[in-house]
Amino acid sequence: MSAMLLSLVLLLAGCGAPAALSPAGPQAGQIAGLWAVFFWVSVVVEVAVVAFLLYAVLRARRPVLTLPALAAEPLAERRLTRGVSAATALTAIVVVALLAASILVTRALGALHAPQALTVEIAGHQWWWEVEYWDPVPSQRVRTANEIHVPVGEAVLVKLRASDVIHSLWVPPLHGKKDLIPGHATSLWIKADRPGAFGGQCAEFCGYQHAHMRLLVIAESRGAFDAWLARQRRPAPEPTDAQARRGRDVFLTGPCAICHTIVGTPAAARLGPDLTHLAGRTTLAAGTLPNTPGHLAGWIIDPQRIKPGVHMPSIGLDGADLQALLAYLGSLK
Amino acid sequence: MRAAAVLGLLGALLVLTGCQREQRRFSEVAPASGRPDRLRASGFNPGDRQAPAEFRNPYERNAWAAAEGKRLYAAFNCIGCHANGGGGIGPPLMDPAWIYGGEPVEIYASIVEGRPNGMPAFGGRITDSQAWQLVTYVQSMSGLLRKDVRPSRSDHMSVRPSEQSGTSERRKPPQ
Amino acid sequence: MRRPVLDVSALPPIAYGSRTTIWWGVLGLIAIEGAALALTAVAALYLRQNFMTWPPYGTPPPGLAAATANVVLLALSVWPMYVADRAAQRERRLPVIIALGIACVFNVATLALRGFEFAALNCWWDDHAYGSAVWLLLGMHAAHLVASAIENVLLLALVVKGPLERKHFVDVHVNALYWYFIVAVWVPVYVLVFLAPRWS
Amino acid sequence: MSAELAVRDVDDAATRAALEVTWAPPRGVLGLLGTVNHKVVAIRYIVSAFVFFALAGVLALVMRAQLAYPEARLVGPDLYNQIFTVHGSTMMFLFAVPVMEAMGLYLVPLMVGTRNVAFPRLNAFGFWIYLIGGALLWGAFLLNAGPDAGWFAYVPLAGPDQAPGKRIDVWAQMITFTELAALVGAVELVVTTLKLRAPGMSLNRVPLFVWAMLVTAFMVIFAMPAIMVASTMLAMDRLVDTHFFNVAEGGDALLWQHLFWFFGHPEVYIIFIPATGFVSTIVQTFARRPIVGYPAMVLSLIATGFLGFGLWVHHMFATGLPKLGESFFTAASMLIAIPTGVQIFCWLATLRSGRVLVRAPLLYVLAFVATFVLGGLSGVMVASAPLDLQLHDTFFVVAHLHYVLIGGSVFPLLGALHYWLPKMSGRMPSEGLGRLTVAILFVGFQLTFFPMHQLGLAGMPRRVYTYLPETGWGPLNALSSVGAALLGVAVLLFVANVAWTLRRGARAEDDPWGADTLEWSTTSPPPAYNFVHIPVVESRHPLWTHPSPRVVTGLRIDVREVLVTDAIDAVPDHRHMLDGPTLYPFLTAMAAGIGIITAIFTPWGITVGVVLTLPPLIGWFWPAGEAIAGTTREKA
Repeated sequence: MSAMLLSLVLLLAGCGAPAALSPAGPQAGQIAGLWAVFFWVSVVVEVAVVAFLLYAVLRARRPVLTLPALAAEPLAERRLTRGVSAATALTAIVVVALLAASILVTRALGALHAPQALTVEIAGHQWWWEVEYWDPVPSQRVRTANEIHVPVGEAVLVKLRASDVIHSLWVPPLHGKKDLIPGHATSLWIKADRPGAFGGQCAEFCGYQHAHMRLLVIAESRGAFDAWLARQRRPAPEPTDAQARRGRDVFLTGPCAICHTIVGTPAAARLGPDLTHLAGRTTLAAGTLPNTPGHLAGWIIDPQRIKPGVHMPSIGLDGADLQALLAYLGSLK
Repeated sequence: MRAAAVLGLLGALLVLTGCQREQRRFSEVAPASGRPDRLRASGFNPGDRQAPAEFRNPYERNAWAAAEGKRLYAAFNCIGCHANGGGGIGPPLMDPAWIYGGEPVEIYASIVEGRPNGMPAFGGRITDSQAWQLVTYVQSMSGLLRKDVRPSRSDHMSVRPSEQSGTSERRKPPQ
Repeated sequence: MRRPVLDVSALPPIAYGSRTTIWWGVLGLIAIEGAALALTAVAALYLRQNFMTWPPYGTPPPGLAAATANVVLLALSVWPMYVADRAAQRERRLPVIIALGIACVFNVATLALRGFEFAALNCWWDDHAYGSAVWLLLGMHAAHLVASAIENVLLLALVVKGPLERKHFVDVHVNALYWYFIVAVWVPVYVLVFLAPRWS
Repeated sequence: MSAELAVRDVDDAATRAALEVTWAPPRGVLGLLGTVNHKVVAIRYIVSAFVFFALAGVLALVMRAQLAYPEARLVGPDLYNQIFTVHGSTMMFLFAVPVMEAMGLYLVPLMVGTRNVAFPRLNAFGFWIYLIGGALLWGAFLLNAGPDAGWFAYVPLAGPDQAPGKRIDVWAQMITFTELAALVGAVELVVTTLKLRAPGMSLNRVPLFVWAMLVTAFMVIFAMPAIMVASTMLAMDRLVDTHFFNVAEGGDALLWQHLFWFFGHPEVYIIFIPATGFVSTIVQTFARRPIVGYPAMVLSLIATGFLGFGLWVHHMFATGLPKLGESFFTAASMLIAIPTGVQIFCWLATLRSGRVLVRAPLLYVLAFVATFVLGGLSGVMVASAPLDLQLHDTFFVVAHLHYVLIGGSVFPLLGALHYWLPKMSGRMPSEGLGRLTVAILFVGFQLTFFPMHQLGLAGMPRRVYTYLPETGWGPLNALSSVGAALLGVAVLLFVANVAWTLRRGARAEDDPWGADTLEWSTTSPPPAYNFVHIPVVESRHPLWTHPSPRVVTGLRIDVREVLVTDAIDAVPDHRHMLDGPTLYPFLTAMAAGIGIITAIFTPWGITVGVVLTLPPLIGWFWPAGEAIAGTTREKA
C-alpha cells in the first residue's frame, strides 16, 4: 500500500527529479547513483514484505478460539525456521552489498581534488554567508556574500568556518552538506559539470532566520568567471549623478556604514555583507529577495518584517534619502 | 491538591519572573522614552548630573536585549577602548564608579551623544533600540541588572579582570 | 478446595547478597553512576585533545598530597565497612555499630581531605576546559562521598537508637556494597585528575 | 528450608478477603498522593504521557498549519523555534520513553506473576519527578520561556553566549527530571523482572514483552547517564561559566554532539524495543500460536540493545569525520537492520502459519509492519555516509524519524492499549471504532509523512519556520498538512474509543482475547494485589498449557509479602515484604523539584535541594513504628 502511495506521490510531485537527484556535478552524481541503488532495493523489500503480510493474513487458516495447540508439527516448524533463516541470510547479503556500495561512493567522493585549485573561503554568520576568493596576494582577494561564482568543469576547494553557531553548507545539485563548526575547520570539494545557478541553503538549525539563510552557486564558463572575478576586484564605482552622490552620503553618514563595507569608500565594517558590488548580485538578504529596487527599498526600510530576528535593524529613513540610497546602491555593479 | 497548590505557586513565580525576561522584541523601532534630540540628561562635565526619572531603560528586564547589547558591544568595537568592561583607553564599565552617571538614561546619553576625550557619538549611526540594548548590557556589566537577565559568559577567551581591581566576585574562593 | 500447591511458608523472610532485590537495586545505581563517571572521564580525555599541554600553559599540575592521602584513607576505610558488612549478615548489632561508626569517621575524613584536593587543583572551573573537566570529575566523586556520608550517618543513627528491624541489616550490607563502589572508582578518578596531568 | 510441593486445602475466599484488607488502597490524600500500587502509578503515567502527547500533537498541527503554504505568517520564527523544540522534547522525553516504561510498569509485574514492583515507593517517586519535569517544560513554554534550540540543543546555539534568558536552562533541568524518572523506572523493571518472577518462570519462559522491557531498561541504564553528563555540562556552562563547550578555552562543540547522540541513538531503540514487545504479544495472541523462533527473537532484542550503542556517530556524518570512522559507523548502523529483520521475519512466519483472528490490535500491527519497514529502509539510507550527506537535517530525516517513531512505536502502542484496555478497565473497547481508527491513522500518517521524503530530496531543510514560494515546496507541504489534520482526527477517534469503553463498553472477561500470558489469569481489572495466589509457571505459555495453573501458598497475606526467586531459573528463594503507601515519595519529589528548579537560576539550588529533600528522605526510610511479629519487621 505504501508502495502505491509512493508512486502516487512521485506522480503528484511530477515536476521532475528533486534537486538532490538532478546532479550538476560529479559529487552529487555519485550520491544520486547510490540513491538509485538504495531506492530500488527499498521498493523491492517494502513491496515484498507488504505483499507477504497481506498474503499471510488473508490466506491464513480459519481462526480457532480453543486453546492453541502447543505441540507443533515439527516438519512445518522446521520449514518456517528455514524460511526465516533464508530471509535473514538474504538480508545480510543485501546489507553487506549496500555497505560495499556505500564505501565505494565514500572513496569516490574523496577522490575529487586538484592542485592549485580555486579556493573559496566561506564563513557562516547568522544568517548569511561571507564568501572570500583566496589569492596569495592579499589585495587580489575578493570578498562577496551569499553568491558563489565557480568556473564550470573545475574542481573548487571550499573552506568552511563558522563565526557564531554551527551552520551547514548545502547545495543539493553539487554535493551533500558539510557543517561549519566553530573551532573546527572543514572543507569540501565541488565541481560543476554544467553552467547554471544552483540554489542552496543552510541545513543546520542556526536560530531565528535559519529558514532564510540561502545562497546561490553560479557556474559559468572560465571566461565569464574570470571577467566576473576581475570586476569584483575593482573598488566600487564613483557615483556619477547627484542623486547617487547624495545616496553615498546617506550611506556613509547614516547607520549603514557601521556594519557594511563598500570598497573605495571609508565604509569598511564587516558585520554585514560586503556591498561593493551589490547591484551585480541576483538576490538580496541571503537569497531571500530578488535584487530589484523595490525589494531593496522594502528590505532597507523594514528588514524585521521580512526576516524577523535578523541582525539588520529597521532604520527610519525619509523618502528622499531612501531614493538617493537606492540610486547609489543600484550603481554598485 | 498540594501538588496543584505548589505547582500553582511555582507557576505564579514563573509568571512574575519569566515574561519580560524572555521576550524577543525584534521589530521595535524606537521606545518612546528617548529621541536623542529631546535628551539632555546630563551635561558634558564629569559629575554634572540631573537625571530625569521618567527616562527608563525599556529593556531593563529583557535578557535578549542584554545579549543583543553584548553582541553589539563587540560588533561596534566598544571593546577597543573599554575592553570587556575593565577599561583601557576608555574608563572601566564594570566598577561602580561613573564619570557621567550610571543611570540608564545617562549611559544612553553617553552612547548617543558621545563624551569629551574620545567617546564618539553613536546617535544617528545606531538605532534607538540598539542604543538601549547597549545600555542594558553596560548596566549588566556592573551588576545593575537582575542576575537572570544578565548575559552569561561569552564563547571566547575568558575575561580576567585586571590585577588592580580585586573586587570581582569571580575570583573569590568557591566555598 | 484441594489442589496441588507450592508451599513457600518455610522460606526465610530475609536474605543477603544477590538473592535480594535491594542488592540488585544498588547494583543498578552503581551501573548508572559508573556509566556517568566513565562518560565524564571520556569527555575529559576528549577535551584533552584540544590542548597542547595538559594542564594548559600557566596552570601548574595539581598537588598530590591530599589526593594520595585520600587513596590510602579510602582503601583503609574498606576494612571497617567490611567488618560492618559481615556483622550485619550475622545480624549482630553491637559490632555493626562499632564498625559503621569507624567507617563514618573515615567518610567524614575523606570529605575534609576533598576540600584540600579542590584547592590542590591549582585552577578554577571557569579558567579553561581543563579546569572545568577536573572540577567536574572531582566534584562528581565528592557528591558520592557526601551522599554516602549522609547515608552512613543515618544508618548508624538507626542502628544505634532506631526501632531496628532485621531488614535494616540488609541495608547495612548493601550500603557496604555502595561504599566499595565509591572506593573503587576513586582510583581511576585519582589517576585521571591527579596523575595524568603529570605524564604529558 | 525450601519450598515444598503439596496438596492442600486452599480457601480462595478467605485469602481474597485478607488480601483485600492488606493491599487496600488508602483513602483521601494518602490515596491520592501516597499510593504505591504499580497499576495506579502506571496508569497515571500513561494518562499524563498521553496528555503530553496530545499537547505536543497540537504543536505539530500548528507547525503543519504554518508550513502549509510558503511565507505563512501564522507564527514567527521565535515562537516556531520554541514550538518545534517543545514538540520534540515533549514527544521524546515526556511521552515516548515514559509511556513505554509505564506500560512496562503496569504489565511486567502482572506478566511475571507478582504483586507489585520491586521498590514501590521509588516507583511513585519516579512518577512525581516526571510530572514536575513535564509541568516545568510546559509552564515555561506557556510563559514564552520554552526552549528554542531544538530537542538536541546543539551548542553553541544553546550555549551561554547565543541563547539568552532561561529557556535552555529550563530544557536542561527538564532533562534532569525526566532522566531521573526514566532511570528509576528502568531499575524497577530490571529488578522486578529478575527477582520477582513467579516460580518456574525461568528466563527461557519469560514473555517476549518482558524481555523487551528488560533490554530497554538496561539500555536506559547505560544511555541516560550520557545525557545526564551532557545536560549537566550545558547547565554549568550557562550558570557557572565552565568551558566544556567554549572553543576558545579548549572546550569543544562536537563533545556535545558525541555525548548527546551516545544517548540519543539508543533512545530511539529504547522507544522501539518495547513496541516490538507489543507486536510479539499481539501477533502471538491473534495468530493463535506461539511466536516462531522465540530464541531468535530474544537474541535479536539483545543484539539490538548492544548494537544500538555503536552507531551514534551516524548523526554526525556532515561534521567532517575521518573516513575510517565514517565507514565503521555506516557498517554498524546498517548491521542493526539484521536483528530487526529477524524479528519481522519471525512475525511474518507466525502470521503465515497461525490461525489468524483479525481484530483491531492486529490491524495496528499490520499498519506497523507496512510503515515501519519503510522507516527502517530509509534508516538504512541515512546510515550510509554518502547518502546521508544529502539527506541529513532535511525533511527526509523528519519523514524517516516519524516513520520509525510513529509507525514503529506509536502504532504498536495504540494497538497495545486497545489490546490491554479490557484488562486495565474491565471493559471491551469498540471493535468497529478501533478499525476505523486504524484506517484513518494509517492514511493520515502516510499522507503527512510520505511527501516529506520528497521535500527533503528537493532541498527543504528541517526546522525552517517557512520557505520561499519559488522553491516549489508548497504543494507537497499542503498535502502533508492535510494529512496531519487526518492524523489529528485519528487520535481523537482513539480517545473517543477509550472514553466509550470506560462508560459503555461490555464487561470484559478475564481473558477476552484467549491470550497466553499471566496477566490474563487474574480478573479484569486486576485487584490491588494482582493475584489471589501467585501462579506456578510450567511453560512459556502458562494459560495455553494449564488454564488453571498450580499456585503458591504460604506467602503471608496479612502483610504485603511477595516471593523473591532466583534470577535465572526462578526457583523460590525467600519471602520479602514490600513497603506500603506513604506521602514521603511525593514530598521528596516536591523538595527535589524545588531544588532543581531553583538550580535554573542559581547554583545554590543544588544545596537547597539537598537540604529540602533530607527530611522527607529520612521519613521515607526511618521505620514507621512497632514491628510486626514474625516478619522482616521483626525487631532484631
